[in-house]
Amino acid sequence: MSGVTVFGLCAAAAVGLGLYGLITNPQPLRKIIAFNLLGSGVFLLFGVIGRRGAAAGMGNDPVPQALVITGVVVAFSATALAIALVLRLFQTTGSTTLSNAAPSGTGSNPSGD
Amino acid sequence: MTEFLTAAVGFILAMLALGLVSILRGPGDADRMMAMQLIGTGGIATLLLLGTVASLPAAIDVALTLALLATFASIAFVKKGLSSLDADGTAPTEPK
Amino acid sequence: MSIATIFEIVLAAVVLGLGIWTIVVRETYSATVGFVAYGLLVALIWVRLDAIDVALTEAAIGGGLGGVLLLGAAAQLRDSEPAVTDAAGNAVRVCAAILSALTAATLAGAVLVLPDPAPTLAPAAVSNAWATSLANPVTNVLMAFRAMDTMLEKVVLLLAIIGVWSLAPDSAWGGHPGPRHQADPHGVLVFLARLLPPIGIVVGIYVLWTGANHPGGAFQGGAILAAMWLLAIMAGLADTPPVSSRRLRLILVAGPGLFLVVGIAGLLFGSAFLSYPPAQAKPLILAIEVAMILTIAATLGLLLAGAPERRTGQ
Amino acid sequence: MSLLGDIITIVAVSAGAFFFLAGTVGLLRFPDTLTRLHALTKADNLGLGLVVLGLLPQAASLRDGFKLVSIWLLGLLAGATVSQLIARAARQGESAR
Amino acid sequence: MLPPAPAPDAATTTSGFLLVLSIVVPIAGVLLAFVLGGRYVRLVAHTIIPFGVAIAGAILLALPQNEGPLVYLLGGWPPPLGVALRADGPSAVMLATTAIVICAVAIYAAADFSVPAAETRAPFAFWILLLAVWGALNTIFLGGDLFTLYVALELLTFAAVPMVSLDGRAETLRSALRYLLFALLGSVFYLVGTALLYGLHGTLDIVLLSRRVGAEPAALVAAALMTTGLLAKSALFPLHLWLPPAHAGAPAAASAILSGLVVKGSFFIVVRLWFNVLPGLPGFAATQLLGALGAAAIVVGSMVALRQERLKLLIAYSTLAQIGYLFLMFPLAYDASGRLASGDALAGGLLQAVSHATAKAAMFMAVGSIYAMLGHDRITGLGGVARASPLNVLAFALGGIALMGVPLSGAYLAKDLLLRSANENGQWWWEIVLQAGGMFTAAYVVLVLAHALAASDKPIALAGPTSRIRDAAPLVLSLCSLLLGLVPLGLYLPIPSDMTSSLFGPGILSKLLLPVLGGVVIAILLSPWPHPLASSTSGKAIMTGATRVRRGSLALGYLVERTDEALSQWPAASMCLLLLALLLGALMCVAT
Amino acid sequence: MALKAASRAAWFLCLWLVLAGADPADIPAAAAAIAAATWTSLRLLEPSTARRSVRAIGQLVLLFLYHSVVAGTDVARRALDPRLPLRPGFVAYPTRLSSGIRRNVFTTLTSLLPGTVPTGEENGQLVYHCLDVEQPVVAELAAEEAALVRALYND
Repeated sequence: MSGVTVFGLCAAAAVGLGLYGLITNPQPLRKIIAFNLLGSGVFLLFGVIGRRGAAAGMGNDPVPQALVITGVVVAFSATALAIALVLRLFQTTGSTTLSNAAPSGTGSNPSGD
Repeated sequence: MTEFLTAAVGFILAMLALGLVSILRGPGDADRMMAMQLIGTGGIATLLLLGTVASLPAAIDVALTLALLATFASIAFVKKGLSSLDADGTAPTEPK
Repeated sequence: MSIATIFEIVLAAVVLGLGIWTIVVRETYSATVGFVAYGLLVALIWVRLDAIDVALTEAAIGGGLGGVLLLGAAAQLRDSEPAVTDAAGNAVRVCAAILSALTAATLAGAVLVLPDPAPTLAPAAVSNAWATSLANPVTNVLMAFRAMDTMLEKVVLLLAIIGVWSLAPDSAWGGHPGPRHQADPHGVLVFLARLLPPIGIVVGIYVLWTGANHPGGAFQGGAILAAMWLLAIMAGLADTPPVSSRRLRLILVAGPGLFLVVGIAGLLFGSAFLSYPPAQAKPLILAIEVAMILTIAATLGLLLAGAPERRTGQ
Repeated sequence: MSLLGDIITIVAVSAGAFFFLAGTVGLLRFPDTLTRLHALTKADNLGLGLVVLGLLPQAASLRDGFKLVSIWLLGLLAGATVSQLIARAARQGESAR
Repeated sequence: MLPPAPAPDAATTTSGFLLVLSIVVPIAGVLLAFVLGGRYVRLVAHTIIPFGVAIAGAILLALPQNEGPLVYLLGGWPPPLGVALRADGPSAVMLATTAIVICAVAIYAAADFSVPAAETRAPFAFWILLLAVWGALNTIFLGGDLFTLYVALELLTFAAVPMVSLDGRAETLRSALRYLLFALLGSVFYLVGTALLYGLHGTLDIVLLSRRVGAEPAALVAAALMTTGLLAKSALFPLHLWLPPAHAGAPAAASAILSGLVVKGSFFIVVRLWFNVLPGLPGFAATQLLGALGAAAIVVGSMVALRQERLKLLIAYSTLAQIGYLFLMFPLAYDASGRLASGDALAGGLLQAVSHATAKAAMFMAVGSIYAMLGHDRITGLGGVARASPLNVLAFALGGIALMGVPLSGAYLAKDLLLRSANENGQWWWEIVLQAGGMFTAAYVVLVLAHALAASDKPIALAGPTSRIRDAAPLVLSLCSLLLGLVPLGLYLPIPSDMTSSLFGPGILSKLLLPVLGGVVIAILLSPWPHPLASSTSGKAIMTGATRVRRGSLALGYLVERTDEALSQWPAASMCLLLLALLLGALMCVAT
Repeated sequence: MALKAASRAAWFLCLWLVLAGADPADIPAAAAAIAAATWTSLRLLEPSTARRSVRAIGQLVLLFLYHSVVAGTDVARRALDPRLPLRPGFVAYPTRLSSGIRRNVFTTLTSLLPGTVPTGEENGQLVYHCLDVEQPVVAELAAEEAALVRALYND
């Protein structure tokens, strides 16, 4: 039981870390890494919940496990797409910053474009 | 026996963590590349012990996967991490 | 406190330490290294949680391939690092830390108050295993009980490929993804790239095959195969196929396509969409898994290779 | 038999843990990348080998025993080749610096 | 807890196979188009679309003949182990709407994304993504399992993000990346909630959960996290940082899909969650919070929209406002019993979603044609467009008028329903917001039309050819929205029978004129650009009287725009997300 | 050629048996795995023509195991010694092995020799990094090379 608690706390902490990184890191790549950390925390949460549901001779409920496997694949695809976007952005502009894309910049000064 | 093996896993894991600290600190990239090596050996040892402790024979398969994938990751590290230095004469030819 | 608990605390501390390193370290490259280490070590937690199927997936996709994907980007983006100056201010950091910590604490609280005994579908999954005659309940959930999710997830992979390809420059459309790697033919890298892939192929197919009755499956096997393919590509022994290749596209849709065909056959001739007649369930599922492992290996490999960059001969 | 097996396990795993300790101490104390690489590849590989040796008596079947050994061999192959790649990179990195 | 009754949803209904088909057909199209590639991509899409429309129609026909929802058990496995597809009234309506919009967009985009002999990038991606969006949306409308909905949401995101950057310009890449990252953050939040719900009740099936969920702390946390995640994906203020650049930068056909349909996907899941899974959980305060955010979205979105120089951005910001309008249904559905009732407010909200889907898609397409014709989309340069491209301006006007809430239109009916439930529940303050929402919508439509109808001193240089069929698509779609009130939606949505008769009741003129007049005033007050309105005689009269008021309101608009800009920074928006999740959770906790 | 293919296939069969065990139901998967692996292996690595001696291979394996133990102990001794006895440096070793696979096998084996890590080639000579340059590194390497040639590359 206690192992479940330890890893449950660990999962929550990973979620917190991922969120912090996602908010504060300015580079998109770091955000992607933080997103992966966040996702891994959520998956661990599923794992803990599945572990609590150990029954019928199984150490871990198979349904959450299947959900996590699906989730890991989806998260990987998301990472790949995001990285492809970052790299393409870098190729076309030479920088990867996400900011100053605020579109209202054009609307705020009626004289300029 | 189980206690002994669990303690051994904990010890090796702690060693792994200490090693990682020293490697990740650097200074050079080559040091960081060793991280995968370290995980390759230490992680496999931990997994094997863990599988025996919890009598999960399938943990061996995880160790096997880890062995293959950690190797792959280290190669990617050497290849990509030092592509500017032409490691092993393997710089990619960028189509520019 | 038992030794086991102490061990679990050590494990959680090591993993979290790596997580913290990943978030706070200044250099992106170091953060990536930290994350790969994190991903591979999380597999240990999964073993400890008795979820070997997930441990395999996490080791293969989460840590291995995912890490390499991030690493490749970090290596390419290295030069862009000094340009980034808009780092968050201290006030933002403090606020973000407080909010993240509160969220994490709420989550931890919610997990701790979950009911005991916990609800579970494990008995249902085990007692319905007769329908497929596969002994691995996780595979049963993925391939039978929740087959729809698995099929849709394959479509997600395909869409990721389309999304990545759609970022190609127009001139390179139809060409090969990623740079053409060349390596010293007498180097150690090539040596390993000649030795390891056959071993990896046997292991990958084994992981797929054993997935019917033991932990394993198409994802994990596919990830291993993809790694081996990429190894050969990185060593210059193989090249990525051009994205216009019809054969490649067939492989990329083989998994979801066969899944769909079997599903529709179930709708037309069987009892329901995505139902398998019990007698043929196992061969059908295995056939789908074989198609899927090809699709997954190709997809994961191409996702790592990136957008088409050059025409044949360039 | 099982007692003998247990003794082998305890001795070999302890020895393996010792080599992991030595490897980590080497990583912490050795002055440069290449010397640390020695510590990493040699000590840790031996540590892994000893752990595998120690687990052999506990293996459920002969096949599991073989599996353990082949994982060790795979680890050796990987360690030996990758360490060369890293060494090469490190040497070039040193000369480039 | 309800007694374990023999569930009516635990078996496949006779026409349940239609539900499978409506998901499988677009997905089969995706696979087929991907393999065939080249010249066949568009052909595959155009072949698949009639089938899809027919299936949606068949579901519309089959549903009233069935008692209760259509159900299909995938693989024959009943929940909780298996996954069920279910079509109730709202899902049928959304399916049909999606089919119509996709159809119109496909006709419109046929020329933009025509396929030459050799395969090219943008058409290849566009047609496949179009089908993928469709498949994903149908899964969202039909999915009876929260995790299946998660996969469908991701499918939707993966189909939508590349659409943003189809033309490959740097700024669209940047907006696509922002969109992707923020949407991923949203899905992770949703996923956490799913995990907690599974841990609580051992199932993710919507019907089973609705019987089991009570006011446990973990359920509250799950509800708060899932809702917030979905709000981020629906771009409800203040979580909208990604929407304006993404929707404004995409090609016109893609914008129509993104703005008309994609945001409705996550919105629909919020509705499912709050009305079907946990109607008793949110409580008064949380529903008021959602409504307040909606109201804020209306004000901020509209005010910023009126300050835009580029037409596409204006429409994108107005989408923001109208998304806010959709969320007004939540407080209004909260009735005396302390639960969210599936009554007038639900019907009104969904009707508004349908109206917006059709009208906004039409407007984006019309604007796309105008853009292509002029080579720019500056509002001040629109003079004379009405003569050069009357069909497109008409489509834009009709779409706008439909959204303003004039009689016969779906938005009118929706507003009436919402007003009625506001009246019934004694929440008079939402009546103000509802009226203001209509006026704000009128404001930007009037503003654009005033520019477009103004005579131009120099003839317009046409930058591209026009095509009748292409121009017809938005026109038909906006007509759909305009005449939505005549469709017998009472079969599918809980619309009281006396509502449709009120369409022709007295006071209709005031209901028509009030928003328009209000809109004119707002447009004059808030738009910083030189006005054709202001130069007209009536406009002059107002202007001279109210220069000071206008200066003040312009300053206010500037302030709002700055606020919006600040909130559109990544750290601010993501912290808002966390704050909102915590706040929602706290409010729900207090309520129970 | 066919013989070489068969011998490789036999190796992969062994690997499969170790991984999955001997179960008749596994035959299709095993056949597919072995066929795919053999095909890949033949494509990636052409078979060598040199004769092999089983006895010499056995000796090599024993030597190798012995070396790895000694190497590990050596590193451990140096790491744990408070005086940290290191005299690191590079040593060049002129090998007679042809470049390519043979040299790679040799460097891979010798990377587990005590105190040496191969760091690449310069002017046709292998460059080793040593923990202690005063050890008789070159002599040890020569002995190892002789054992390797006896075992695998005796042509």
